[in-house]
Amino acid sequence: MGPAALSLLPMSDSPIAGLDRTQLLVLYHSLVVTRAAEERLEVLHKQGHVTGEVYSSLGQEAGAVGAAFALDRRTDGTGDFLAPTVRAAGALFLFGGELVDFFRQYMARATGPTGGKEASVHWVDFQKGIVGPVSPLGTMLEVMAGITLSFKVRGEPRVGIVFYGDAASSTGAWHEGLNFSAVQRCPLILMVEANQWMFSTATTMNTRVQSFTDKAAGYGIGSESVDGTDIVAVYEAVSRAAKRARAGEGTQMVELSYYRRLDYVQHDPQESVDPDELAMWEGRDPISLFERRVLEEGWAEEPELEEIRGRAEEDCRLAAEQAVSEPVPYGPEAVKGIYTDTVTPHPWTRTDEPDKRATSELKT
Amino acid sequence: MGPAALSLLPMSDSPIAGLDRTQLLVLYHSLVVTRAAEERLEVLHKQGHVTGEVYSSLGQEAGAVGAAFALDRRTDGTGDFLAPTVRAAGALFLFGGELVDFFRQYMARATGPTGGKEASVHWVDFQKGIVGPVSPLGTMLEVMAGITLSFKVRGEPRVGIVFYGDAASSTGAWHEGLNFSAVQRCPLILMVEANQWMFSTATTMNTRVQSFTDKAAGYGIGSESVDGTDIVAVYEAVSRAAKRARAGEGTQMVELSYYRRLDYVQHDPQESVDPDELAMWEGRDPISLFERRVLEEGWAEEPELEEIRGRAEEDCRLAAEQAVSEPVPYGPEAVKGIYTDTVTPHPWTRTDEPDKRATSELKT
Amino acid sequence: MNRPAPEHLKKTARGEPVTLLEAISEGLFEEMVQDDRVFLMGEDIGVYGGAFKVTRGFLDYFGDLRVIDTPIAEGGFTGAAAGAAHMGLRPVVEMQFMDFISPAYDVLTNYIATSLYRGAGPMPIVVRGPVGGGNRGGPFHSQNVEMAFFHTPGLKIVYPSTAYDAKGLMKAAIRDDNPVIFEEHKVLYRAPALREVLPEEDYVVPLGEARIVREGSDLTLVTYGAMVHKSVEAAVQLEEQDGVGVEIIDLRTLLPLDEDAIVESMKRTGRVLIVHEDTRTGGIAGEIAIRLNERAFEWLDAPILRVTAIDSPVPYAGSLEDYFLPQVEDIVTAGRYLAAY
Amino acid sequence: MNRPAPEHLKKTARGEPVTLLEAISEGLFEEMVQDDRVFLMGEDIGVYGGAFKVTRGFLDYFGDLRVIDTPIAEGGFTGAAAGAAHMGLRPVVEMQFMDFISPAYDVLTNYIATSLYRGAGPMPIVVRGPVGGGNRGGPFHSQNVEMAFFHTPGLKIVYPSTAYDAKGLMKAAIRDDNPVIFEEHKVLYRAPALREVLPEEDYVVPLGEARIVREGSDLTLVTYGAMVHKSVEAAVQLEEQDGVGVEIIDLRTLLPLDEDAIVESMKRTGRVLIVHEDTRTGGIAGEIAIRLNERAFEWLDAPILRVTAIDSPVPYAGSLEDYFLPQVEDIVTAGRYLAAY
Ligand SMILES: Cc1ncc(C[n+]2csc(CCOP(=O)(O)OP(=O)(O)O)c2C)c(N)n1
Ligand SMILES: Cc1ncc(C[n+]2csc(CCOP(=O)(O)OP(=O)(O)O)c2C)c(N)n1
Ligand SMILES: [Mg+2]
Ligand SMILES: [Mg+2]
Repeated sequence: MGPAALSLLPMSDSPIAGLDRTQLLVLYHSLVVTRAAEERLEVLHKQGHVTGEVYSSLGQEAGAVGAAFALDRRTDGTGDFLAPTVRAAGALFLFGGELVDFFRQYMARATGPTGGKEASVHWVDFQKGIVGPVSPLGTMLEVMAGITLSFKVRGEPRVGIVFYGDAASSTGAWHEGLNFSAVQRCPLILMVEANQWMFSTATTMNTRVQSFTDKAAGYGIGSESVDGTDIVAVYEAVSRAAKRARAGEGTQMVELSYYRRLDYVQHDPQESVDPDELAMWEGRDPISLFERRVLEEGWAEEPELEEIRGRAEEDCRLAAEQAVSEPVPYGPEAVKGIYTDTVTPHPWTRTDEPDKRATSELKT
Repeated sequence: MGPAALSLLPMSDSPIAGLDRTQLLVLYHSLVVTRAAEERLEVLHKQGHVTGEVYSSLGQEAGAVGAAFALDRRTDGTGDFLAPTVRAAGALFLFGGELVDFFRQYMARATGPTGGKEASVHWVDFQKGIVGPVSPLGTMLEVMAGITLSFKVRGEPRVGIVFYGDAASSTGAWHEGLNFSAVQRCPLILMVEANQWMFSTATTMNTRVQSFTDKAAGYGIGSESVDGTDIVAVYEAVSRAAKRARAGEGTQMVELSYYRRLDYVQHDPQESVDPDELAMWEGRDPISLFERRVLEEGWAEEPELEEIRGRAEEDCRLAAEQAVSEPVPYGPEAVKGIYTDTVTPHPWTRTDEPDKRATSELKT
Repeated sequence: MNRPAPEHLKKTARGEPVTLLEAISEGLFEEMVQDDRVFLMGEDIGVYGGAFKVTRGFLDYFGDLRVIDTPIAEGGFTGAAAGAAHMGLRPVVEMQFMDFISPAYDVLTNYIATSLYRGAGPMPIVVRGPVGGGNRGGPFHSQNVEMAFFHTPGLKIVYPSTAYDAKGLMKAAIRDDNPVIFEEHKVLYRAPALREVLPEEDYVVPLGEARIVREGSDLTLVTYGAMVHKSVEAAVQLEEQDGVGVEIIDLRTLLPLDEDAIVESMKRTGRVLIVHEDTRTGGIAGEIAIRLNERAFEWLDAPILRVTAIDSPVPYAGSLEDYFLPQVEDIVTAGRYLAAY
Repeated sequence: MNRPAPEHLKKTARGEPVTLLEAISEGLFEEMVQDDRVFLMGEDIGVYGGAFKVTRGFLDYFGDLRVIDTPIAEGGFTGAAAGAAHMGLRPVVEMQFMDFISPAYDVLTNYIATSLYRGAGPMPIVVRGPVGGGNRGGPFHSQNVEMAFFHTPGLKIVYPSTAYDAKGLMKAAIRDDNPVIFEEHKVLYRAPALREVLPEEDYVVPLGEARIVREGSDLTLVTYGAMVHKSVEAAVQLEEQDGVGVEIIDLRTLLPLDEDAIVESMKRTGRVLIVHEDTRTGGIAGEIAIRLNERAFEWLDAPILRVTAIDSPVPYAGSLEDYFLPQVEDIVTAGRYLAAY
């Protein structure tokens, strides 16, 4: 997925955050591929291909991408670990999550990583360091505390990163997981996606703090708040947090301050949103902002970015097409994978024979 | 229980925290009655009268007593509300909890407020504003949030106070209850009994904060930390917190900074305690400190305090004696009070008749 | 509070049919109008009207002291409901999806269910929300939660299958002094076939009483919730194709269980099939089976059998979920087998 | 790790008898020595050795990376166990009292039990702790928790009744790749009558296999945990006073249930009594009853009956608790009734 063809232009000599041109273009690519994938998802949804709801990270892409880019991503099971949310698909892609798997998941394809048993970004690939979440909010903080506890116990210089929305902070699991992690000094970074919304209600109905860094103090952990629309700032903040965590300074929090521009699920009506506020945030679109900077500072020229965008869209189109063409799972697969050893029986009524167990040995 | 006979001495003219002599002597009485009751409990335990464990608030009495004294205690169901812990028996007594009920509870007497169904300070008297806790830690913050929510909803100028040990702060229930209360601006005061111990482990295994006021900021609530061995300071701090809560400023936290001088249950061996530290805290015994101040400032003279102590001990002895003499519940009471309407059947096997339901109408 | 009710909550008053969802909304609304101790808490129930819009319009009508948008803290606000109930209020708590009741498992089983027993008084709380599969919701938006609570003395559990019952049971649940878990099946919420005209006057459906959905003399089929409708379909097939008369009992209240209704029917038919959408092992079928053993073993002419979901999480893909859930054909197969036994 | 084991954990090595508690300690200790992926988490398990001292001496021996004193956060550290299990560790988590597993209900049922199904891999976790009544612990220190989890596919549940089984089942549970809830009855922990000399060599008691405690041809009594011993007492009385031969099955593992063992015995006796300490409605007796209906109805000569605790919270007073709990006389009464049926 890396923009290999783009290494033609000369590098600028004032690097942004120490990143070279290739890296900056990877960032750009990751941003646009995220947006393209989610737009493609919306199309698939309208076409009736998607099984359930679809979610969008419109306006939040820089948070996920910038954060993931700051970590040590590997595919051999020895790198950093990521627990994304539905609004951190960009991080998932950077960690090696395949576009086609993304679409397969939303369309419950047999070929997807969960074989249709689970949805959306809820999938796992430990080789790549991906730990998809479950729906109950907060749980992944507990789980990632345990994953990073294992890094600590084994003395490995790895870190974990877990994303959660701002409203998820009100759950007991969030608190227990974060506090456990803090006390055990687990090398875990919590990204608070402070997008100012819960589902339909403002996050102010969930918490009285203005900044989640006010919560960090209560756990005795390091924290900083960053403009979540500025991918470079996010990258730098998470780099710092990762450095601290890797150095044994324990759990860290980075607050991504931004705004949820679409509703909770993409196609919900946006009833309670102030149009002016929304317009303000549209003006701070993370992709446009980064684009402008890259162009202004001479890291790339518009046709080149255009090409990256075109390619991202094409990749998404192709991946979606492939996923669409693939089969849904075969019903009886439903009984598989409940225990590692014990076999779950198929319902006897499906065989259209009488219950073998009830009749095979009728008393004589 | 008030020290009626003590109004003979002239009042000093430099009041402590605005309290008059009678009030100061009520405070003193409450402190010593708490200690006497717990010492009596220990005797009962050694004599084999107590059903389960006994708990002590030795060294923490001033926290419970000073806090409760700052509130509006009534017996007609219109006053402030208290959810104590086992280490806040002093508050329970001030709210009108009877000594004899305290002993009945620990000895599972039929005559006690729960009729032997529950233990220790786990009892309820809504007229007096007493809401005894359940064992799972944290729950009472949720419950008291709801109780004080009702005060807010009805526009009543009442507050609630809930005690919890420092280690209980790591539970999800603590977080969810406190955050709910904070967001809803419930008139609730959380007393953190920061006695530096969990059960056998130091509270530092439960949290990385030095002061729980660091946590308060994460809930956007008012807070202060107070020397929990100084009853006057506690009284003043809780008075301020109650005033804020009553004025609509929402949830408040008061941290009682002190030390658990006995082990988790009174008769546990104190393995992990530093003797020097313990000695230091013994030197800061809240009763001795208050005694000294009352004497030095001329509020009372030693024989008078002696009399109060004697009386407290005698009251405890008599109450314990009464409770000891009373019956334990009749076994079949066990099936009562599970639903308000549905009756739980007695086990058919107890009647030594065959199961009526299985046989009374044998198919013919 | 003399303002007119919002238009969408006056269908019954206008003599129009309502869906099961609308029946629940009306039930809630009427109880709130009649008794100002009743109030609502839950996530997104105010401005938004709840994930399924059950409380649409309530915030405007009753204000934010009686329709409280809570933080995401199922344990916290359920515990707060307990506190409010202590003070004489009658909270109705919405779980956005009933799957998310699990963080409230502690406070429900340990605090709320034991309150009366501990001498802390009655707990007039309703915890309600959408349950059930068939909607492609996946493992965390499709669960049935009855068996998480069926083993907890002190709780009641209600699970309506019709609009009439849903409204009447909701009113009964709110008026009950015991804590009630109220399960609302998502697939039934707006099912057109369930639309019916409800009585204009106030009525309740008492808790603890099952309903005979249809009579039959060959087989007693005990079920509840969405499975009532699949069972009726199966019964029609069995009658038409096999001449088997299936008596269907809709439990309506799962706890306390209407043992008498089941025993009486079973004494007439001698055969019992239990159908539940919930997973198999540890499902309610077991309790029914042993109660029948205890009370009417002599009348049993065939084994007590069950048709249920598979013992697994609820899968997301439609193909898997359909295989996972009990289907009409399963009920027919089992019914046929029992009738021939 | 070649240091000698602490003296109190070498009783079996010395050929001395051990209590059920000591058997568990030895099992844990040996597994930790043999497999350095095994580690412990829980409240006060380190310095203090746990509320019941099951892990006394472990912290000194294994260090604080393998014996972790946790904050009071049952959900948090159980969830952390899941994360550690993802990374190949094998956590054993102690609940100080099993009653306090309820804050972990969410993560256990939704995350841990579904992990394999969701494609997130196996979950080799043991959650263990003291359960059961008879100790005057009151409503929150006396619960049996099996039925909170029996309905959750993906979990296993173990409940030993003897020192031999406790050690062998603990080792099997730790080696199992599925999450196991391991219940340890407080009254059995140090019961002198349960002290026994265990084999010196390594052994496991496989999960999912019941044990015939005693044979008998008139009645099959299915039970587990502390009730095994009350049942044996009752069986002796029934044999001596009534000449009734009671076959006792100790389930040992509740989930998965050893259906075959029950069915086979029942086919010989034709009569089944289930005895469980846990409360009645929704207890395991129901599931056993319906499985027997499904598999061996024709062999039933009498109703399947049960002796259980009352449907209530566990009361504190001894007099109430004794009435609440199933007693030997209850088992005798029910056994006598069934034998005469
Ligand atoms: C324990 C729990 N309760 C309720 C829900 C339902 N729910 C899913 S997302 C959501 C809102 C989340 O808001 P936030 O955490 O801010 O994330 P955002 O959607 O803004 O990214 C809710 C209430 C849930 N998933 N888990
Ligand atoms: C949820 C829960 N887990 C575990 C326990 C067992 N437990 C009872 S008290 C206690 C220690 C409490 O420490 P702290 O809150 O500091 O109170 P203290 O005893 O110091 O007053 C523990 C672990 C419990 N009651 N509830
Ligand atoms: Mg948000
Ligand atoms: Mg403490």
